[in-house]
Amino acid sequence: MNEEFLKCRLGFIGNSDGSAYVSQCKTTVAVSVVGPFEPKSSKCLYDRGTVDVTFRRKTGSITVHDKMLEGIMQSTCEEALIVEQYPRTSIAVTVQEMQDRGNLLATCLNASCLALMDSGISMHHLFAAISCAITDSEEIILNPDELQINSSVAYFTLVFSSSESRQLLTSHTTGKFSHSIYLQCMDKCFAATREVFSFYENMIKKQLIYC
Amino acid sequence: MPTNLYRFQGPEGTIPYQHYLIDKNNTKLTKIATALMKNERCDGRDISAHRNLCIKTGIVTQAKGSAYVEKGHTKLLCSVFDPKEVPNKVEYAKTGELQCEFKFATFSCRQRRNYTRDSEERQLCNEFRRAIEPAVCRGEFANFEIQVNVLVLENDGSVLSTAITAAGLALMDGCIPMYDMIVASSLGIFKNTILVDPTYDEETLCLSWTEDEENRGTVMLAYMVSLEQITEFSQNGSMDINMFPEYVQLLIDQNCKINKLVQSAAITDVIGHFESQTTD
Amino acid sequence: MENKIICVPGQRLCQVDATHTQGKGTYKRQDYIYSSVAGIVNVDDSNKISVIEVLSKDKTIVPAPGDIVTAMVTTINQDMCKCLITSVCGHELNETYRSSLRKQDVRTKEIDKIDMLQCFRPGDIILARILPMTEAHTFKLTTAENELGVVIACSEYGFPMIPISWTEMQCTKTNVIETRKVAKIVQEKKTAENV
Amino acid sequence: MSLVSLNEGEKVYIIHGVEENFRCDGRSRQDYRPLELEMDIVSNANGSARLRLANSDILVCVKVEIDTPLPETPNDGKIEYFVDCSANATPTFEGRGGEQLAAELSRFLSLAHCPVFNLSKLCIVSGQSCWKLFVDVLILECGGNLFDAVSLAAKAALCNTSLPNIVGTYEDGKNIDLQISDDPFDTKPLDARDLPVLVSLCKIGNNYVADPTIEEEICGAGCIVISVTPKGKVSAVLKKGAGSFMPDTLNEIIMSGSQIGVLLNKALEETITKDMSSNVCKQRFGFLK
Amino acid sequence: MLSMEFNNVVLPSNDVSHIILKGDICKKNEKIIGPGLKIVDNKIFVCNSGVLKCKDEKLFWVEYRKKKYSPAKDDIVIGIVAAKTSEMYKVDIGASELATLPYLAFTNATKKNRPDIKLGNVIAAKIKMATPYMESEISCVEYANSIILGQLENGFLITVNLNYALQLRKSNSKLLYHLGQFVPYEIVIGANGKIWIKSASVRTTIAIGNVILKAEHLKEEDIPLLIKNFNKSLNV
Amino acid sequence: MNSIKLNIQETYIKEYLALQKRSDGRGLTGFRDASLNINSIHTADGSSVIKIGNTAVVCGIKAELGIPKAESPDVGYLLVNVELPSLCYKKIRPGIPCDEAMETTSFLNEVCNNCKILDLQQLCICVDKLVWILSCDIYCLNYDGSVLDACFVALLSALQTVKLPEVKYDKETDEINVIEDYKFLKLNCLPVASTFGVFNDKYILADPTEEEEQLCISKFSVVTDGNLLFSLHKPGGNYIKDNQIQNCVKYAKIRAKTVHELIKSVQ
Repeated sequence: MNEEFLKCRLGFIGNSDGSAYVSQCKTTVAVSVVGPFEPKSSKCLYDRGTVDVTFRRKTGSITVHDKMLEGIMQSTCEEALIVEQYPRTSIAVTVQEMQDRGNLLATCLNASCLALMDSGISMHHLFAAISCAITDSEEIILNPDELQINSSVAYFTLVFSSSESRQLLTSHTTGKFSHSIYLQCMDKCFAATREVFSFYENMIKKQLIYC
Repeated sequence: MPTNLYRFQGPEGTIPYQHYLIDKNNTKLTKIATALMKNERCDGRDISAHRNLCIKTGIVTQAKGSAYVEKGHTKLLCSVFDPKEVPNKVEYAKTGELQCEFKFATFSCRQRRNYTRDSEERQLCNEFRRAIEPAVCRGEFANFEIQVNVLVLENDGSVLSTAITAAGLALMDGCIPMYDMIVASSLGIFKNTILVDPTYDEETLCLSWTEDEENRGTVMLAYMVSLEQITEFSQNGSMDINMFPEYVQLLIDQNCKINKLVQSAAITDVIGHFESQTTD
Repeated sequence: MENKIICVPGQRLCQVDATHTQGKGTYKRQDYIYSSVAGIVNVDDSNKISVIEVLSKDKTIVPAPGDIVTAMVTTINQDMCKCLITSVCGHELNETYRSSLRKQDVRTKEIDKIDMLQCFRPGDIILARILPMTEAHTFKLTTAENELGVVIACSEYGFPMIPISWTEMQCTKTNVIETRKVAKIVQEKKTAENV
Repeated sequence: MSLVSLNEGEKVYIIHGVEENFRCDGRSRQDYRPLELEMDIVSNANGSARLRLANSDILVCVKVEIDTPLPETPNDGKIEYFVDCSANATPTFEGRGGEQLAAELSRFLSLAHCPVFNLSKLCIVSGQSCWKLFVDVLILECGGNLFDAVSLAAKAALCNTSLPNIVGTYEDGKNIDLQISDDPFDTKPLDARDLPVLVSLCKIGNNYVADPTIEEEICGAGCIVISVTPKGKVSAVLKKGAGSFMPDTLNEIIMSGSQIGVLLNKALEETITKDMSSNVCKQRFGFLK
Repeated sequence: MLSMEFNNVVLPSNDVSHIILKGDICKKNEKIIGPGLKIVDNKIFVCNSGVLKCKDEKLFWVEYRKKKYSPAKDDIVIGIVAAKTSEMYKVDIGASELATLPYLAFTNATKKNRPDIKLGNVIAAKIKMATPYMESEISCVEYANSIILGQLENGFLITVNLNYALQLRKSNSKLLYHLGQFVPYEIVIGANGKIWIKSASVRTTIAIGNVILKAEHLKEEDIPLLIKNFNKSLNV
Repeated sequence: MNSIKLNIQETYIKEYLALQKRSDGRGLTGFRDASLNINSIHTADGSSVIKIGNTAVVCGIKAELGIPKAESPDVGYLLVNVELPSLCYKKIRPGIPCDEAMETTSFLNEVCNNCKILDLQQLCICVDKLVWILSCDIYCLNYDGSVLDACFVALLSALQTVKLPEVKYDKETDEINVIEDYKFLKLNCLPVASTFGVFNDKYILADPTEEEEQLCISKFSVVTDGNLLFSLHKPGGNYIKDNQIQNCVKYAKIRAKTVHELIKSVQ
């Protein structure tokens, strides 16, 4: 994992409270965080804040499948935030796809995490998503490109938290696979997330120079 | 493929393969028609007999009350929920509202139905609501609404009357206060012959256009037996005015029969509940 | 079980007269009492007038003016607090109903000096009485009685508190004292009279 | 359905009036309010009619198109009803307010017409092409009793409709090309004299009234709409409102409704015939008069 | 994994108990935990990404970038009147909810002598009460030594990052001092990131606003150049 | 977390989980009994009703003819949609499908594609002209937890009952002929989903009821045919520990076998 692979700009959307522009390989997404703000009374919970993730395709319309991705992002983000600190409020996260060349879900999740960090909203933990593909010969490719995904027999997106112990937050898989190869992928992806977290740290360092 | 935000949808302009077996269907209808002229029905029933009624209450455990009713091949499920606040309401109302939804499952009819509500569902929903509204003590939950939902799993004729009977049972199962039990039944009239509880094919026959002056069509009546009140009456077809008293009387008699079945189901329910309570 | 009368909705139970009156699960129509739910007929003879009622497996109850309800405080501001009614007269509801409690209905004395934050906090469970309906369509509550007010509350740190006076509650873990409009716990006998 | 709201006193007044067989506007229980009908009012439609029943104002246009029949009914044409509640008619139709009423009206109109209207008259070539009629109903003003008014207007418009003549067919394998006559007057009238009209009877107190006004509709416990053909046959019955009926009352209402219906049909028939025959010297009023 | 010390970057879920407590658990009560840190089961965790700071071995907090203001008692804030009710104004101070400002919370205000502030007007106020349970309350009652609170008229309002606003409020801010050397102006910096500026002419006011916005991302040594350019633009 | 919810959770642990029991008498890893009924809906071309505990789901399949997609002219359509109508659960309002319905729909379609449940080529009648469109609609009748599991069983058993007639398509005349020679569909595999509720880092509940789902901090679904895995789905929520995953997979594989037997038993 290096700067070549993950690129990020923080706080580029002036009107939002936090934003991140992330490109991973060639897949690019923009995430903005607004809030906490006062929501409609129907969404208002007395003891915690609500998190609302909206996923937008560049074409504007989204499909049933995108709705599932949106759900995954929402519950992953919600779990990471200390929502109890923001009662009766809502936090809106908008994920805009700019270019999709594979690993979309992982990029979206990492970008959301960076945008949430930028917004200064209190978090329990950070999260990092890693995708990996398994070839016919049972080879594991981390962060595969579009071609490798299409020719793979299985393809996973795994999300781990930044806690020192191994905590799997989200798992999304496609294709057929055996249990043992899944465990191998978990090990590899978990190791890879540590690099993502150090990338996060570097981003914050850069950002704070001006502070 | 048209992108639909909510569901996976196929191409437009699909045709059910049964259309290419239309001749077979027509022969079947002709057969039923000729049999009916001899007062014989395709399922072996007497023309004045109901199909078997199978009642199960309380099967939707997540709802306040529910009833599953099977009448021949017609199968449907009705559930009711607790009174809740009417969204976006400003004024206070002295009577509660019934919020009804009448939905056919996509596979419930000969032709695949759409997900969105069509005009038939709307019409049935209106009639359905009007039929059960007089039976519910709406003053007891003023300013609130009770949701009554019907899902038709299979349509083999007399859907509306079966749905109303099911709603009566579901409301009772949910212990929603009611002035009376509500039951409904329907008739099909084909060439002056009166058919009790018509099937889908018989309904099609009764409503198909003919030149002659003979009576034909369908009649549906919802009735509160103890209070002797008709809550909903609808008719379609071409009928002589003088026949109406006969139809109405026949439907009332049928409703009394169904009411007995419904009542015994209700009583079994109550006994079952209180017995299980005493053994606890 | 054998000697009990089972009824279904719409069944005529008896005539209304000086000695018979309608109870729960029934309605009156043209001098007769009819059942409105399916259940077992029960005649309550404990008073001079026998009350005819029907015991059913479940009840359909909605809050009504005059009822004592349990509600949870959701939001507060200087003028009032918003609550969700969760049970009516001891009967737990499946649905919650919105209601509001205005500043002037918190207590009877020193209304000018009331600070809502000193009386309620979001998440508190209160006992309150429903006021008569006005044009507004949500329920208005009052706690202006000794027996009404906060019954269950958690302290700032999230631990349950117990009442120590009419205006104060103490955290069971941290011993922090917070102010509330506390409901006076009444004896069983007294509640029976109230209801 | 309307902004009109009555207090208890006003309701009692109306109910007592009905009991006396003397309604607020001086009618007896069975009387209709004055009707005005004008046909062929929209020149670019195949048939049209405008009807005023006291304050209710209805405009109906019929247009025809060539379509392919449904595979299950190769010999039948198609007819489609569409009701539009203009927001001008009553403020409650604003936005989506009129949608439910419009849907109910169009649905019931098609139900009432369907058993009587012979769709095979609209067939051109079996299984290949047929006429499709679009009956567009526009409610311009709502003054109560819309069902009756709409049905009268729709029947008049359909009677006024004429189908263009087909002068030739050109066959190429399985495709058929139809040649429609260029002459706009080379048409054949559509026979719609058998169509039913709707009669609404509103139950008020222990009596029932024909042609209820908005105020009477509010007082009523329920309303029965009966579709009656000129021959006195009933083609559809619908109940409106939340009330319930005793069996005898229901029978009585249906009986008297059918009698009113026959008379109404006759009156309409006469008006239509007069209108058609006096084609030459007919005085046109149009929308402004 | 991460070497954690003071003035180093920390991330949420980092356990910093060992650096703060230094193994001395009994002294826990002497330490004061500030924003960005939380205690769970006797351990101290980070909950915002930023730099861990410490003062006098007693106060600990995480310094992080933030744009959304969360009210804290006694902060001076600048707000815009958004609504009026029978007893109070509702003021937008950039927090998640509107703050309330009672009519009586003005110096010399009585029930009869109400302040006359219109919707959309800008006011400076002090946070009187901030709680997570309800809307925060602000007050314009002036105390001894306090700055002038109340309506701010004929000025210009800009919004900056919270951290930057805090930095400007430090009395040693060179930028504001240097600006004052060239042109006289009034400035009120709210803790909520809103800055109100007023000077003799609209032109200078806007110019000052722009300089302040531009200076956010500049290093200390570049500021003289910026001021120079500012002076030029004024004299055109 | 909500103090009331926390309270209920604690009581639940004390009263049941600590004794390795659940409120309905099951063990922690016990699944509810399932009953299956097929071909009960005569208007559908294939149908099944499954009850797992109180959760009831019905699946009906309608076969229609249509034109294939231009980019894949030789495959038919398999469209799976899950409906959670307002009648099955009080928290669902009538109107457009709720988020959960869409998420379940999307997940089902994804797994069907992953494991190639059906060779879509067998649905082709004439390349680029005519294919079968199988619309599988799954209606939940009673929402009492683990609806996803029920949807899978309903879909599989309904697909197995579908019989398609032979269709002849004449390219010259565009004429379609249906010959009443019905044939069953060929299924490639039988994926079975097992949902687990992660109660906390100590307890995992197999096949949670609605009440238990409310108490759990996250859900975890394993789709397997008893041998290979088709999906390990965890849509966010609180974390799951490694050994918990392993246990879930183990129980899911056993569950898959019993479900296979159930499906076999009704045919």
